Amino acid sequence: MGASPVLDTARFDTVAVDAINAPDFSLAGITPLLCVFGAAAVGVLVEAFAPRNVRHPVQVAVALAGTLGALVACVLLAGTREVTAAQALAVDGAGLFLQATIAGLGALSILLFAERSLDPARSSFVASAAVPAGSARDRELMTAQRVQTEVYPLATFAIAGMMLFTAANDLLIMFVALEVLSLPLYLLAGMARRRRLLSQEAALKYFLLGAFASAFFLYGLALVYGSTGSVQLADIRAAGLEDSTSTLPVIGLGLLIVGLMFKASVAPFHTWTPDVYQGSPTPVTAFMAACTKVAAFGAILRLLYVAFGDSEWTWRPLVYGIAIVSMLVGAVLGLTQTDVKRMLAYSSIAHAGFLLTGVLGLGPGGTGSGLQATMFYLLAYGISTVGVFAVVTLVRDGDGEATHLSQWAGLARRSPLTAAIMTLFLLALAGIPLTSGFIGKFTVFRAAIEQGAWPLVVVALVASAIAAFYYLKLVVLMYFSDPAEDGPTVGVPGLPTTIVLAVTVSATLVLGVVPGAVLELAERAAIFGA
Amino acid sequence: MTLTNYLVLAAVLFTIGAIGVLVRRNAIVVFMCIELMLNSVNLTLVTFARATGTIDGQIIAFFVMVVAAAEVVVGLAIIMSIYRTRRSASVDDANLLKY
Amino acid sequence: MLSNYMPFVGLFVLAAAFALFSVAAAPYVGPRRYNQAKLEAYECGIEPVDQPLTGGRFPVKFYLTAMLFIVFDIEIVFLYPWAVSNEALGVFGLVEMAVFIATVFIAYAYVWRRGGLEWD
Amino acid sequence: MPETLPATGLLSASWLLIALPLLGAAVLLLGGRRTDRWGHLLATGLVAASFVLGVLSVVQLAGLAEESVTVDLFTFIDSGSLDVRAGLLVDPLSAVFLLLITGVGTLIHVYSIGYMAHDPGRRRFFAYLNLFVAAMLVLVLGNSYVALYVGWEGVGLASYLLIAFWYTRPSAATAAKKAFIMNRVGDVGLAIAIFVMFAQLGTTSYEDVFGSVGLLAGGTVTAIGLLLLLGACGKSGQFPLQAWLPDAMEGPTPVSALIHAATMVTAGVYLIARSAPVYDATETARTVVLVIGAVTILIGAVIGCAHDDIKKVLAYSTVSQIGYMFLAVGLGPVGYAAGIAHLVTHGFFKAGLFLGAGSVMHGMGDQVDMRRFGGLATKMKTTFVTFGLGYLALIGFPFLSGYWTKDAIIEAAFDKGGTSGWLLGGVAVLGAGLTAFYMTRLMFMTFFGTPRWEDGVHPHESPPVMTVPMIVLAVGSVAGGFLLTQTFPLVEWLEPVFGPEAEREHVIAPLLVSVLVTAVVAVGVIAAWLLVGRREVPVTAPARVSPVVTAARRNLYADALNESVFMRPGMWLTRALVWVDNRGVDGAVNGLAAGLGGSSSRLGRAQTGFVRSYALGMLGGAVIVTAALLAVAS
Repeated sequence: MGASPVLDTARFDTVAVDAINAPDFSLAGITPLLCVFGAAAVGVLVEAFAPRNVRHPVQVAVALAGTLGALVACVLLAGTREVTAAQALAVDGAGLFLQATIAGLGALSILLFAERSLDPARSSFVASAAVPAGSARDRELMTAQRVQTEVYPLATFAIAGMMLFTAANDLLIMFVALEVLSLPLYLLAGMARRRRLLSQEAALKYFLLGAFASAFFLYGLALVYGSTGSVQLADIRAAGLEDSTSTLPVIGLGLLIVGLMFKASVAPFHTWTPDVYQGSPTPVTAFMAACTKVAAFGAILRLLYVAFGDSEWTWRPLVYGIAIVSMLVGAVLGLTQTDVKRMLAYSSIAHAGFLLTGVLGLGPGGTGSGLQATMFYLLAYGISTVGVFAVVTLVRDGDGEATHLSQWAGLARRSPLTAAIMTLFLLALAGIPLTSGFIGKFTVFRAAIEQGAWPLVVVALVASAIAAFYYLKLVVLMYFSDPAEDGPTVGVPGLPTTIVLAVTVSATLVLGVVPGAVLELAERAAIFGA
Repeated sequence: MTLTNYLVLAAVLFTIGAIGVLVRRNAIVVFMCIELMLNSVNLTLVTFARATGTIDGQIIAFFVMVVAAAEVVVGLAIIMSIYRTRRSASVDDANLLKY
Repeated sequence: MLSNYMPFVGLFVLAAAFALFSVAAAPYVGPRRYNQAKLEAYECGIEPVDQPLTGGRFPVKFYLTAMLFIVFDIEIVFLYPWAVSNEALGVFGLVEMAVFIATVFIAYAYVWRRGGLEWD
Repeated sequence: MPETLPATGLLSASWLLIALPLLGAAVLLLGGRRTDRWGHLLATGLVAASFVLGVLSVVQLAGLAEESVTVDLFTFIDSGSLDVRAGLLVDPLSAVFLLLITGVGTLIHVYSIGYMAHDPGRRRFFAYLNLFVAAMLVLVLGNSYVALYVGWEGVGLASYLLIAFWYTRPSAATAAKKAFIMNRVGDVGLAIAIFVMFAQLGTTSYEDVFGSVGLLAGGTVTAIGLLLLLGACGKSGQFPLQAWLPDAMEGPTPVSALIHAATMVTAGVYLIARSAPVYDATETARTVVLVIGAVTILIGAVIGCAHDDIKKVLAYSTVSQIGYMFLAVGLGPVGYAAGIAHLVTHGFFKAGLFLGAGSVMHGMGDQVDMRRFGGLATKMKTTFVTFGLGYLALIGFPFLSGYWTKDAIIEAAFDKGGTSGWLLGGVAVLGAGLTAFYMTRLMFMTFFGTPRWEDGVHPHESPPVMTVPMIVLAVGSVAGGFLLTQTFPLVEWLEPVFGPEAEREHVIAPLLVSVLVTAVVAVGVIAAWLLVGRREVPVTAPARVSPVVTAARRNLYADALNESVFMRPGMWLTRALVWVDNRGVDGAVNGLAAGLGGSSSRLGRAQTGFVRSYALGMLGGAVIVTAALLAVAS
């Protein structure tokens, strides 16, 4: 577009009339999305009409049915490649793989939400978020066994938004999905039963910064729309960046990247991450850390490779730099953390950098193994992350979860099994061989090297080494320190958490020892577009 | 009549909004600044819709309004709950989580 | 052409002059006998208090109602474009809108059942 | 390498061999105190099951046409150009180790039931033993150097844990650290060798490496050979990395028997024998193996003469005997089978000797000083007889195990021909004489003469659960050599791995060698009788002795050497760096850690907790991102 667009009323009117047509619609292709959105809507109705005493089991069942149904639907759809809903949604290998990942990890998170035997008050969520923290009513509710069931529809909506995010073939849908996934998360972040001040603060920070980032994304959308005349990724690609002498689409791309990187907690847009991860209820932290990351990277990959795939030399150097900053910030800042959840937040920032390494492993025209490597990494990282936060929910003292590192000293002596499981996840996050993390790192690094990005991989290796230090510090603390006298106890998990731990432990090991099948699956699924 | 003026106005509004987020302390005002940013984008969108002769921009503006409304609901709920606990809506007072 | 409207201008000027005169003259011509009741904002009806009952804050109900209004009001925005291009969209559009309204209705049902529409 | 077949039948379940002991370790470690009562029985049962399965597998293997099968366990990574598979290789060589490890392992588990009966850490002990067996099986059954390395580190870990089993004793903790660090030196060599292979050949599986070893430059092969040798020396306690092994005797005696005598320390021999095609291609590396073997024979034997601690004498004997095995495998095709045969018989008699020593200690209140023994022959008859048979087997008493296997090595050394042949043969014969001397000395000081027991010690025979394994091992010590060299020659069994037995010219007639060795052994025995057996043994070691004895008592100054070569410069370097640090230069000692920690806290200050400063950061980031994109695009 030129610098001074001129109004042309006649053209505007004719185009406007022609543009309105009933879109093609493939219901089959969006079954996974319908499953989850349907479950969310049913969840709202259950909240409205079901009696209080049956709500909890019903809500859990509905949410699980929705997410697992979506998982099954994704599996059944494997191999489908189409673009539907007026070019707004892409049903393709990469999208389905990531949707299945989100649905699966979402189901695990729902199970963590549903855990009722760890907290004496039978839930990690506040009974009534509207009651001011610290008031008499709040203290009364603290011990009452009333449970919050609205978290399930909220989480289901978030999962649906995340799945839509990875399938969006249109910037508008991407924006709507971004909000659909974010808004419930803002609320969930503030719903902790204990330490409510921290939880509310986390929600406030997440909300304000998230809305701020959405505004950037939206402005980027507007600029790209203004310069290309469309928000559909295919049209944007066709318009291209190089043809245009205008700076408009470039600025637009930059702002879109800012919005997405914020969700993926990539430095320098990571500042919210430690605070929010620490303050949120731990099951919600697990959910955000695992699922949001997958969704955000799904969108990043789609934006960069589908919409701007022809002009990758514009954004490649930038992503290169951001990846380095993110890895180093995550690794170095994690060193001095004293809170387990905060430490894991920095770990998440470092992992975002590693994932960007994989994003750069995708060559011109979608060649190279970057896409499948990134998808595998997301799966492996998501599973370990849900697992590691599940362990965090187990270690408790009288005040709820004991997240200060010093409280973890000598944990192996109190509960060898818990310490062993935690160690496994930490090793996986550190990328030690025979865990899923190693294969993940290995594949993304290899993909990057194949594209000639070996300096990036060198930095990544240094960052891994630094980050390994704080993971191992916790391992050493658990095994070789004397437990404190008034240290925390390790709760006996109920069925839901037990299932989560069993699934995540076995998946971490299986993906580390026999990753062949999943790597192959990722390789076959590594396709964008129809 | 050129549409550049509208775009410049929108950009100025966006910047004012962004600066407002940085300098204001009251959470409600910060949030209103964010809404200002969203609305400046709406202005940009309809301007571009005019400029490119497509209606997408106008439709997107509708979507943005809906999303903004939903965001208002969620945001005010969060700010309300924290205000009732702390008796303060200052974002600088919410500073327990750091380093 | 414009002269046809001159009487209106004259009326405005007269009205404004009368209003200004009344306000300006009243303090000088009227008797001044104040009592407590005369200083109240309203001379009859409910006795106002210094602060709102809840200590400087509005009841949350105002806020809730305002929000519900915004959300449901905004949904209407989508009905207009559909109504305009109903013919072009045909049955597909109708079904789509029915689904949309059903979805909004779910939210409505939730608000209703959870007491969001009751003032007390 | 011979053709390998995919596994069929029982052999395809070879992974069970490893999985069973691993399961035991997992159950015992994770099960916690719940398994205290029956854990040791489970552990023993699982190793025994593994042994039975091993025997059946080997029987099946013997029946196959191609005596080498691979079991594809799983494809670790198979994407694009990279194809990493993990699998097991069951061939005659690994079969020998399989039987040795599980067989001796089972016996030692049984013995430990008695030995550790009253130890509060019994469960932990058995868990570690099971872990060790599993790791050792990975080491010998893996079909690639990477698998070997995994097992290699696994046994290292198990060994470390077991040496430090009584970690409350400072000496045990120190010994464990010493073992760990000296092993690391060797492991680094092995790891680099594997990297070199992978970098040069793109593979680490035995089959592919050996198939393409001819394509490598001579220097590269030599480098690989020497690096592998460094790894082997570390694990097997060979010169110059021998010092950790005697200290490792701080661990419980069954550990010394299983790990530090029969199995783990022979992993170095396995590594070199397995890498035969590499060494076949590099004469230089092979010569270094020979030299190290010969030097270690003498060092071990000389130091063994001077120690009074029964377990240390046996430990140095082990060092020396492994020197024989290195010598044998260093000789090339003529020696491989002989080396492995000696390894197996040594596994029997040395394990038996250690168990006997454990039995003596058990009866003497954990005393290890031989000057405090004496006259035990009548008090502990079973121990005496089994220990005596092991002793005779070790010194090479005619027609017992050592006679057959050690003589074969000495013969092969002479047959190398030339000056080097005479030199190596001479060293080997001298070593045999020294062995006879120190072992006879040990026998006299322990079982004969007048009792020199400490007050309150009442020697008694150990329970059957301990003596039965000793008897079994004694039988093996007596008959093993004959069986492996005459009845079922190991040379023929190993032919698929090492090729047919090499034709060789005998420099000296085998019979003559036999007579010569026996004569030298006799001299050693008589010397020991003259110097020790017929005199009264003083309770405290005489202080005024020749410099040779002093040197031997000080382990030929190996520790001093370590101290001056590694520790002193290390400390000097540290001090220098501290000085540099103190001078204010960005410290190099704690520089990295402190630097990272410091920058971490400094950067962490940016995380102020204020929403508005976060927003500022994001806005700044957005500006930079956009500016960067514009800079690139224009």
